[in-house]
Parts: sequence; structure tokens; C-alpha cells
Amino acid sequence: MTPDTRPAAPQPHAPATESQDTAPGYAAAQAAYDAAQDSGDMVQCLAPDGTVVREDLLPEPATRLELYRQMRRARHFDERGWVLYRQGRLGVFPPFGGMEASQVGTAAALTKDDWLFPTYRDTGAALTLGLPIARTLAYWRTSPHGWHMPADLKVLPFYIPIATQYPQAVGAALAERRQGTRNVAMAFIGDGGSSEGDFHEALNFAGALNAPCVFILQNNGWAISVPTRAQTRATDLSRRADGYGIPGVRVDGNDALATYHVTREAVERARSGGGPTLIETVTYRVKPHTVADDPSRYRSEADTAGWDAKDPVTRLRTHLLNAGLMTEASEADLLAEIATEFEAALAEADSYPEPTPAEILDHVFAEPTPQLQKQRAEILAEHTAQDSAQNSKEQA
Amino acid sequence: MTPDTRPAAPQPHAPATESQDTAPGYAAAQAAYDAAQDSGDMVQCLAPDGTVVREDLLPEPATRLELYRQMRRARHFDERGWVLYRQGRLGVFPPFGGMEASQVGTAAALTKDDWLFPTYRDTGAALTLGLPIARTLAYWRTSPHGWHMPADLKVLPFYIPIATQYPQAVGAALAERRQGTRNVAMAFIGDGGSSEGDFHEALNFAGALNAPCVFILQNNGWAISVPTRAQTRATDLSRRADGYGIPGVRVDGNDALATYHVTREAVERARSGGGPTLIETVTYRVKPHTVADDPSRYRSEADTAGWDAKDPVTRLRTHLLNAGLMTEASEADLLAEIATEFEAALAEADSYPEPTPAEILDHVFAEPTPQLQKQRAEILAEHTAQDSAQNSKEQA
Amino acid sequence: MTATATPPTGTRNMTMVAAINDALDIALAADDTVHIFGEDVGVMGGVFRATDGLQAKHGEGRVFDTPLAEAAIVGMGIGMGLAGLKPVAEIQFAGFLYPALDQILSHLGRYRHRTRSRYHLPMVIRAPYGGGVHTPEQHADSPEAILAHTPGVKVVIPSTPADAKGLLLSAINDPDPVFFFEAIKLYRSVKEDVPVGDYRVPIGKARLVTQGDDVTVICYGGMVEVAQKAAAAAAQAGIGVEVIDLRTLVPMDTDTVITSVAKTGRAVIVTEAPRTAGFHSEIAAVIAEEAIEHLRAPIVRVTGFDAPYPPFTAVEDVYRPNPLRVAKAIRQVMDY
Amino acid sequence: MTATATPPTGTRNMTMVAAINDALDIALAADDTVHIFGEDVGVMGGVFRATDGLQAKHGEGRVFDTPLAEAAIVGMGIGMGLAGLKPVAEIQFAGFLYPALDQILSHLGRYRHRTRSRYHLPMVIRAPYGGGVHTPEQHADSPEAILAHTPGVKVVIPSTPADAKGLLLSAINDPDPVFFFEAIKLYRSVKEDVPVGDYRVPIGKARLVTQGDDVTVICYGGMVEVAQKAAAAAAQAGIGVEVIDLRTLVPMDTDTVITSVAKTGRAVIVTEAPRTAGFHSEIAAVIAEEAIEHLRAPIVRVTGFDAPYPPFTAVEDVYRPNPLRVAKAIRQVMDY
Ligand SMILES: Cc1ncc(C[n+]2csc(CCOP(=O)(O)OP(=O)(O)O)c2C)c(N)n1
Ligand SMILES: Cc1ncc(C[n+]2csc(CCOP(=O)(O)OP(=O)(O)O)c2C)c(N)n1
Ligand SMILES: [Mg+2]
Ligand SMILES: [Mg+2]
Repeated sequence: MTPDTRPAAPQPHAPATESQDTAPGYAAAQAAYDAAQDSGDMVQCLAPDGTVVREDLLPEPATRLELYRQMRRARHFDERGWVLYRQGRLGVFPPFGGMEASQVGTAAALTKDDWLFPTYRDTGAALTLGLPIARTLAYWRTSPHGWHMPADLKVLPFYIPIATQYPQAVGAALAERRQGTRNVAMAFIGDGGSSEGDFHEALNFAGALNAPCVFILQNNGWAISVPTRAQTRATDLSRRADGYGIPGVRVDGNDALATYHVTREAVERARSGGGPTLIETVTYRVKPHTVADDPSRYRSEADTAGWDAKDPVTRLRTHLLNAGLMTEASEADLLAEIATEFEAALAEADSYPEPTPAEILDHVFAEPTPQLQKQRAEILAEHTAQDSAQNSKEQA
Repeated sequence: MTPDTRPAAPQPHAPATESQDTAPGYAAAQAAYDAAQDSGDMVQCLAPDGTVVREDLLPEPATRLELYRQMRRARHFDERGWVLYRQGRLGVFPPFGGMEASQVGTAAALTKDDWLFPTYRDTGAALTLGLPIARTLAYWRTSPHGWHMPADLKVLPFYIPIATQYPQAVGAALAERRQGTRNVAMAFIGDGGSSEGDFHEALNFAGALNAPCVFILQNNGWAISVPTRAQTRATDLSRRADGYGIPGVRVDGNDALATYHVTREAVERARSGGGPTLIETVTYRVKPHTVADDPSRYRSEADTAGWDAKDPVTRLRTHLLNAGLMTEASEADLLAEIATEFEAALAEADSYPEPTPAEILDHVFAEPTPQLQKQRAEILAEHTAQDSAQNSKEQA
Repeated sequence: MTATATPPTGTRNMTMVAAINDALDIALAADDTVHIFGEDVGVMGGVFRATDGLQAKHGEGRVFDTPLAEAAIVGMGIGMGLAGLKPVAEIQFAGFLYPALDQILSHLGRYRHRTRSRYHLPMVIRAPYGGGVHTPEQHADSPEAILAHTPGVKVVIPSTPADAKGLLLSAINDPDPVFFFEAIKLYRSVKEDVPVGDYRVPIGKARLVTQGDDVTVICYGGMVEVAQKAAAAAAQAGIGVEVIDLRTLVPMDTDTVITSVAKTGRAVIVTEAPRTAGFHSEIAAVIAEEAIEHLRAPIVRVTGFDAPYPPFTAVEDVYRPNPLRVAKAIRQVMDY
Repeated sequence: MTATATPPTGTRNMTMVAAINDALDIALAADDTVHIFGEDVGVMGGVFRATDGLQAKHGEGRVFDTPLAEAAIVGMGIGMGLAGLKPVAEIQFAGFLYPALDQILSHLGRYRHRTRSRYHLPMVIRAPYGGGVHTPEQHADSPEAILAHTPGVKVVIPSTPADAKGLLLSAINDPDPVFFFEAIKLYRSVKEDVPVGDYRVPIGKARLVTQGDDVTVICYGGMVEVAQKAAAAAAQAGIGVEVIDLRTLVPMDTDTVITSVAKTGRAVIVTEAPRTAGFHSEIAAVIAEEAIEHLRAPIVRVTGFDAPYPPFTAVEDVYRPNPLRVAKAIRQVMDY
């Protein structure tokens, strides 16, 4: 931790009153925050070195293997994504490497009948529930094919305007109850996003209306350049649940078995009419905000250093190898299979045609209004004209 | 409590899933809520019957008398307001009788250098800090004279759009610190209003930026027709403070000595750089939502019954008489003085002229834009024309 | 909507608020997926009683109060719509829609688009709007232009009880989001015969209120009765005024407007929203684009002013267009 | 602003984002009450680097990061303004202004009015807006019409580095709230000589970009360079185009527009906002009201469409007006 390179706390004290600051200042706040991130009040199943600390929380072996597979799929996407981005074959996207346990362990507690409301960073969660890799690549290629949401999934498109997904998850959850199902809605948000009003309104609505929701708050330490401790004076965001009379849980967000365990409990409670739960996954954004971001502008290497040792993939891997659930050979097969799947998806994404000009007006209403019909005609006229101009130029 | 006349909890369960509701249902939630309202976890100084339960919290005798005087002024306004409304001499206004301790005890902890952000229901707080009665009457008479905010006060106009005042109070408080003063900002909100996103954002900002704010949450049991227990599953709204890492206090909102005590502590903490506090005053809206509202549509007499015995004015009165700080005679003088003050203010309000047509375009910008100048000319042309037409008709 | 055994026929004389209540009742009865929610809509039946009795009749699951938070009311409605319900939200006053604008501008109109119709939002948002009845600050706002500028949402504003019923039933049955603004001034001030049963008025068709050859007056909602009075006065002076009640702003019935202006050559547009960049400007722009060769006089907008709507009883009618101001505008375009 | 001993003179060649940074730096230095805040504006210097280096230079009290919540950013700014500061808030993208619209529509423009000038809000809200640079969903919105329809707030949109500096310094020194939208496309794409020191461009005066007798093209912000290119092409064909950069939407410089249209008799209006009820419609309405007798052709609006701005690189320029489309509109009004 090198305090001088971290953004200083935004504390607008007038110099004249500086001495009045008898209350815990920001150094103390930071220390408290940092301490809380390591404290034992988080649910943990595997220690960072992969040893089991809560035998009673261990999921079935098959589940542990499946969690590893999904984390690997996610990591593969993230790693290949970087390469593809540098090759100009993928647009700017927000990486999530290092956050796989937080995304996969939680989403894995759902079935395909449940709702998933992911943010732009939650590719790992969406892939876990079955969002096709090809569509996801298309999305970050700025192709409308990334907007074709599969009919057999209730995975919503990535949410860009922060926190808006939270109240919507309440509505989807309520609708399921109204329709007599046991399905639930899960929504993701970041530490930064939890400062938005929608976060509060959603948790309160879910509690008041007893909506079967699971709210995942991924505390990855940063909202772009703003560290969590500058985002709030609270050191334990799961305690916000108390203010809504609903359960709140803090979990090691780099421990897939722990995130899976607490989420499954929350999902079960929601399914059986017990209402919503807030789960804070304590993790870290080891990567830049997006592949185009340069974090050295606002944080130092030292800031992120401790987190490599907590890597969620390595942690589960060690456990699986130690527990004899996986061998290096079986892992190699898995990785090969994942690579094959990805390359096939990439080929599929490559095959998606470019959008046509008038497509930008598709799907605004079930029936285009007269205005949209006219605007479409304008576009067609212009682009047909251009195309023929282009053609005649080329022919000339 | 007659559960059949209270609005039922808005729990959209499909009949098919009703049996899934193994979790505490709304009967339990209501019971929990009701219990919490009477529980000993509220700060209290005077018991409902006026006996002292916390000797150590008693303010100075002069302060107690001043609190009584201000509560009486407030009640007088409320009582006369009803009469004036029925006489057609006052417009629709939101009464606050029964909530005087919650408004006066809190506002009395401020000085005229502090900021007050009142809602439409907080006339008692505004009067305590010195908002002229005549202006307040003018406001509820729908006269722009109710908008002339005194230059020597930092009392803001009543907030109509709910919760918007909270983030603004953070800004005023920060500005004071930036300017090197020890002044604080106090903002009011209702139980209903605390469901809005602005509530959350403000508390979090105030904590993160260490703003000298005192947030008063008046839990008066109702948001128009919606009872607090349907507004949230939480039974103790002061616990929301925990989620922001700031102190939260729950106080008997019908005990002026208790509200004064906890608020003064919070104000002192804020002044000395200790940051914001959330204070939940537990009180009751014994009156209708506005003087034009008919609460029998949504609640029964029985709902409000218990609260008469907790009346804040009677409670402090009994204490002052018992403690020998006031006699029936000195009280009579006080009441006479208050009545005289009010009638003088009423006369002043009566003397305010009606607004002129073009006044509606005043004070939009420091300099009217060309557009506003033109619009003003339109209004003047029309109304001069009308006036002369009227005049000539009258002369004819 | 499922057909009943003996479809009800005939009409009933009712106010606009009763007609709205009737439409909601019919929609709730006909379609299990319809849900009504908002602040005070349950036991209390809404501050204007538009949902009066509906919770008692259709149950607390179908008609329910929410906590006080407009962003979540709309956000929750979006989620309900995603999951196959037909949410009908009430916002207590149009001026309190503002906290929900993020959900609206960011999602309501975009969902079909950004999922290529995998999801669509058959949501209706009702809100009382406009002035004329001496409400407090911010209770008389007319924010319809903001919604009209939001791609993917429709905007409907009825001016009669029958239209209110017929348009609301169309809105609830529309597969896409519809804003339904109800002029507070009209809730109880007029009664008319309203068809019983599942009566529909199509979204997107304007209504010719009066016919005339000299001036076209385009308006909607609370301004229609104002325009009608001005037209009646003009008729006395031998001026034929064609009053067009737009009924729906999005999609706007441009044809009816252009056809009328082509005939009269004069256009007056009346709304009670602030002057700059109101929906009146859109109407004027469409005419200036499509019917300019027919215009014999400048287009005149009669609107509110570039100041907040005044809560001052004494001068409220200075701000809100009244028949005199509209009549003056009619004279102005005639005398040009 | 206090006068410096030797007022700096001359110019410096810079981009628009550099000019904005320069203006902010000057304002911070000149006036202790100026405070800059928003998401990532501190150490990071903003996602576009508009506040780069300002925290280091002026301190964490003057330039600071806030938690991620736009309503509170604006709400807090309002409170700071009430208490005598000059708040300059940055909203990271105009499309993320929506959560703050309640604070804006309910308070920012009303405060002076509802306290009869006891309080006024000298607040500036800066936000990058518009498209052309392949941003993700909702990062290219142009919501200026909503603000223009809000009484009591001004709306400024510069199109050159010098104007950006001069208008921003005027905005910060304006006693009333000013929205300052910065075209993302222009941040770094042009450089020009910008006067050093406390350079001001008055709010409310349009800029004549090119002169011409045949067609008036009215635009602002990111559309000015588009219009300029179209005008240059038209000039080749012998058509004289007068490009007007509005610079401020509120208050709008109606005189300059009307004078030009009176001369040319033809008006084309260009914005990148959705078609229905955009600010282009207001401009058209003003012309239709005040200059109709001069019009020799219908007014033509060249705008975005009634769909969300597409985040699809391949077809982004279909949505966002380009010189070809503007040129076509110029031909259209010429050929009428
Ligand atoms: C309403 C809104 N405001 C601002 C942004 C710009 N923005 C994108 S990501 C981000 C930081 C989010 O931080 P956090 O919620 O912690 O999520 P993380 O990126 O760490 O996953 C910001 C400010 C946005 N997308 N939406
Ligand atoms: C944003 C907003 N939404 C709705 C309203 C309409 N409204 C006025 S008072 C009220 C209930 C407020 O309840 P609470 O916050 O508990 O305050 P109380 O009236 O009890 O003092 C409502 C819904 C409003 N004024 N502002
Ligand atoms: Mg984060
Ligand atoms: Mg209340």
C-alpha cells in the first residue's frame, strides 16, 4: 500500500477548520476499511492457499468441478478478450479476471428459469447461466448480434447505466411469484453502484414486497479511479441490509465455494417465500477498469499486489487437485475443451454480418410508427443512393 | 388496532404459491413494527405521563421553557390554521399537531447561522428557527409573499418534491466547512420519504465527505395512506445509519427534551468535525395528511387512539408544572402572548397585496432573457387590455 | 381480452376519473397479467380516486401500494413487464415523475430495441398533469415533451371521458410502453356518455373536435376545452375554427394536422407547458416542414411561459392558456 | 474574478479539452468559491482528462471525487450554491445525467424563483455529449432539449476550443445555473488559437460561422463542423450557406437566426438528437412564428432518428447527421 499514489480522500475541509477534525479522519477510515476486508466476518470456505477452512460448507464434488469449469470458461474469455482487443478483433470491454468466484459462484446457484441482471462487468455470471459466448463477443464488437438475447434464457443484456438493474430485478421477482413459480431474480452491482439511489429503493421494495431477489454487491475495491473507502464511510456494505429488515451476508468473493454456498442459501430462502438477501462479495478489480484504461493514473502496483495470492481460480484449483477431484491431466482436457468451445464461438461471431443502415430503426415498437416508417425511408433512400453512387464510381 | 380497517399489506402472492410463505409474513412484520415503536431502544427523557425517566438528559430550565414556548407557538399555528382553513382564510396545508416535539426539539438545537431544510409538514421546525408566521401563512395562502425568504435566516422554503432536500443539505453543510465556519445543516424527511433514493445518496455522501449534517427522519407512521410497515420491512429506521458508517439514533419523537438532547449531541458532533448523524424521531401523524384529507378512508380511530396519551405538548407541560418551572398563571401569559403574536402576523399576511400578472415571470434569472422579456410584454399587453376592457365595462 | 358471454352494450354517463376507473376495472377483470401499483392506489384508491375500489374487488396482489419511490415504481414495473405481466403504474402527479426519468430514459424505451424484441415492455404509466385547479407547487407540471423526445415510448393524453376510457384500454393492451397523462382539470369537470365494456380508441388517431375553414387549432388534454371555447367565440365572429385534439403525441397523427392546415392555411397550437422546446414546438416544426406552402400566416404558439407553473391561485390563469388568449391568437392569424 | 497585475495576453494553440481545462484552472485560481467535483475528476482528472492536474494544483478541497450518484452530485451542488459557493459539477456522460433530472427539474431552475432571489444557484454542470466516436450504449446521448425545456436553467454548447473556454468562464461567472455540454467528438479533433487569461464569450450570442445568401444552416456543438463541411461543398456548387452556431440554446439568439433566415429565405436545422421534440423543433417553431413571410421553402430538420443512438460502429454515422445528409437538405431547400 503506498498511500501517496492512491487518490487522496475527498475531504473538503477549509484549512481554518482543519483542527476541528477530532473525529476519525480518513487515514483511520482507510485503515478500518482495509482491516474489514481481511477480517474474519466474511464467510469463507477455502483459505487463499486452497486449504478447507469450513468443511461443512463444501458443495458436492460435482458442483465443485462445475464451478471450476465455469470459472475457467470465464477466465478464458477474459484472457482471450485481451488478446483479441489488442488484435483489433474485439472492442473495448471491462475485464473481470480475478473476480470469477464472485460472478460464477453466485450465478451457479441459479437455474435457467431464474432471472439474471448483469452489469457490463459480469460476463462471467452471464456465461455461467448460458449466455452464448458468440453473442457476448458480438456485444463487445458493437454488433447488434450481441443484442439478440436467447429465447430460452432469462439473462438480461448487460446494464450500462449503473444501478438501474436493481429495481427491475424486484419487478421480475415479484412477477414470478404472481405467476405462481418458485423462480428468483438475481442482480449484480458494484461497490460504486451501491451509492446510487436505485440500490436503496430496490432493497427496500424487495423487503417491503417480499420479492424473491438475490442482490449481489461485488465490492471490488474500485469504481474506476475511486476506491471504495472514498465511496462510503461504511466498512461493511452487507450491513446495509439491516436498514431494510432483510438478511445481509459478507462473503469472501475470491472463494467460489463460499460464494456458491451463501448464494444457494439466499436463493433457497427466496424460492420458499423468505424474501430477498443482500450478499457482499469482497473481491478486487486486479485489472484496469476497461481494457483501454490505465490504472497507473490512480493506483500503484502495490495496491493490487496482495490480491494475486488470493486468486480465485488458483484457489479452487489447488483444492480440487489436493482433494483428488481433478488431476493435471483432467484439467488439461478441460482447458482444451474450453479453448475449442471459445474458438468455435469466435468463428460464429466472425460470421455475423455487419448491420445494415436501416437496422438502427428496427425494434423500436412492435409496429413502426408513421414517423419511423418515414425515417426508415429516408435512410433507405440515402443509402441506396450512396451505394449506387459508390457502385457507379467503382464501375467507372 | 383493528386490522381489518388498516390497509392490507401489499403482498402480491399468487394464490398458488401462498403456502410457500414460510417466512415471517406481514402479520408478524406488523407486530414486530408495532413492538419496536414502543420498545425501550428509543432515547426518552420524559415518560408519556410527564415523569422524568432520564434525569441526566434534562436540559437547563430556561431551555425547557423555551422548548415549551416554541411547541406552543407551533401548536397554535396548527390549531388556528384549521380554523382559518375552514373559514376560507388559509389554503390546504399539512397539519403537524402532535409532532411538535419532533420538530421543535430538533430545530431548537440550531442557531440562526445553521441551515434548515424543512418539508411541507415542518412548519413547527421553521417557526422555531424564526421563519416569520406571516410569511408561512402567506405560503399556505398560495401567495408569492410566502416565497420571500428572510435574508437573516438560512431556512429554506418548504420542500414539496419528497427527499430532494437531503442531498442539498449535504452541499450546504460542506460549503460551511469549506468556508471555515462551524455551522451545520439540518434536513427533515418522513418515513415515506426515507424510501426515496435521495435519502440514501445523501447519507452516503455526508458520511464519505464528512459533511456536518443532522438528518432528522420523522417516523410518523404514515405516508398519506401507506403505513410505515408497508413502506419497509425494517422496524428501526435509525439502523440505516450503520450502512453508511455514521451514527444513528432512535428517539421518542413526542418527548421534546429527548429530541433536543440527541439533536444537540449530533449538532455538536457535526460542528466539531465529527460528521453526520441520522436521528429517527418516533412520532405519529394524529392529524389527516392535509386539512383536506379524510383519513377514515385508510385508517381507523383505533389506530390513532394510543397517541393522544403521548401528546408532546401535554407531556412537557406536566413536567414543567410538576417541576415548578411554570405555573398555570405564567402559562396563561405565555399563551396570550403567542395568540397576540399570531394575530399580528395574520394581520400582516392580510396586508400582503395579491400578486400582479407579470410577477409570475419575475426572478427566473438575474437578467430576464430576451424570451422572458417578450413573454412579459405579452402578459402586460393582455392584462392591460383586459383591465381597460374591464374598466370601460364598469364605467359603462 | 377475452370476449364475455353477452358483451355489454350501451353507454353510461360518467366523469373522466370514473371512465379511467372503469377502464382499469375492465382490464383487471379481462387479463390476469394486468397489475396496478403506485403510491396510495390500494386501500385509498389514489389521491384522485382513479383506482377507487379496485383493490377490494381484484385483490391485494393485483392492486397494491408501493413504498414512496418513483424510480423503483417504474423500475419494478419494467421488471414485471420483462417477466410477462402488464404493469400499470400510477405516478401521483406528473411533477413527481422526475425521479423515475432515469429508468424511463435509460430503459423503458430501449428494452425492445436492445434485445431485438426478445423482451418488450407492455407498461402503462398514468400520471395526473397540468393546472387549472389551484394545486401546490410542482403539482401542475406538464412534462409531456420530455417523454415525447424519448424514443420507444408512446404518449397519450385524452381530453374526454370516453377517450380516456378507450385510449387507456388501448394503452394497456399495447405491447409497448405508453405514458398516459390525465388532465387534473378534467377529472371531474365534465361528464359524458361512455360506451360500456371493452371500448377502445386507437392510439395514433387525432380527433376533429370542431370543423372550420379558417384556422386550425391543435391541442390536447386540458387545452381542448379551452380551444373549444375560443373556437365558439370565433364562430360568433364568423371565423371557422377547426379544433384538433391530438390525443396521442407519439405517434402523432401528422396527416390530420397537415390536411387541416392545408385547408385553413393558419395554425394555432395550444399547450400549457413552458414555451421553450415544448411539444407545441414539435407540432410547429412538422407544419413548417410539411405544409409551409399552405400557410397564410405565421404559426402561433399559445403556451405556458418560461417560468415554473405558478402555484398562486390569483394569477394561475395568467400562466395557463385561457380561451381569451387562444381567441386572440386566432384573431392574430386571421388579421395577418 | 480579480484582476492580475499583468493580465496575460496572446493566444495558445490548444484542443477543446485543453481549453476547458484551462478555463477551469483560471476559474479555480481567480475565485475561492469555485469547486469542482464529480466522478473520477480528482486524481484521475476525469475520464476525458478535462480536470487533469487540477486537484494536484488547487487541492483536494477544491477539486474532489464524489461517490457514484448523480442525483446527489447535483443535489449537493445545489446546496453548495445556496451556501455561497460556485459549484462546477462534472457528469461523466450526458446519458448519465438522467438520475439527476429530479434535482434539476424540481430545484435547479426554480430556486431563485421560489425564494424571490433570496437564493440563486451559480452552478455549472458540465457533461460530454453526442456521438461520432464509437462509444458504448448510452454514452452518446444528446439530451439538451430536456434542459432547454426546463425554466430557469441556461444551456450552452460550444463548438470550438476558444468558445469552449470563453463560454465556460462566462458560465462559471453567471449567477444562474448553466448546463455546459461538450461534444465528445470535438474534445481532441481540432486545435485552434485560444486567448490566454480570463477570456469570456458572452452567453446568448450566436456565432456566424460562414456567410451566405441562399440558405441558413442552424446548428451547435458537434454538428457545426458537419454543417461547415456541407456548406463548403455547397459553395463549390455556387450555393451560399450561412452557418449559424447557436452556442447557447437558452437563451437562444433569435435575432441572429431570424435576420439570417430573412435574408436567405431557407432554413436547415441540424442536431444529432432524436427527431421528435428535439431542440431543432424549437428552432423551427421560432422561425415559423417570426420569419414565415421570408421562407421560400419548407424548413428542413436534419437530426438523429426516433430510436436510441446506435452503439454500432458500422452504422453509427447513419444515425448521426453527416455532411452528405446536410448537403442533401441544402439542395432540397434550394430545389424547392
Ligand atoms: C449512472 C452511471 N453513472 C456513471 C457511469 C460511468 N461508469 C461506468 S463504470 C463506473 C464505475 C462503476 O464502479 P462499480 O459500481 O464499483 O463497478 P465496477 O466497475 O467496479 O465493476 C462508472 C462511474 C455509468 N455507467 N452509469
Ligand atoms: C417525489 C414525490 N412523490 C410523491 C409526492 C406526493 N406526496 C406528498 S406527501 C406524501 C407522503 C409523504 O409521507 P412521509 O414522507 O412519511 O411524510 P409525512 O407526510 O408523513 O410528513 C406523498 C406521497 C411528493 N410530494 N413528492
Ligand atoms: Mg467496483
Ligand atoms: Mg410520514
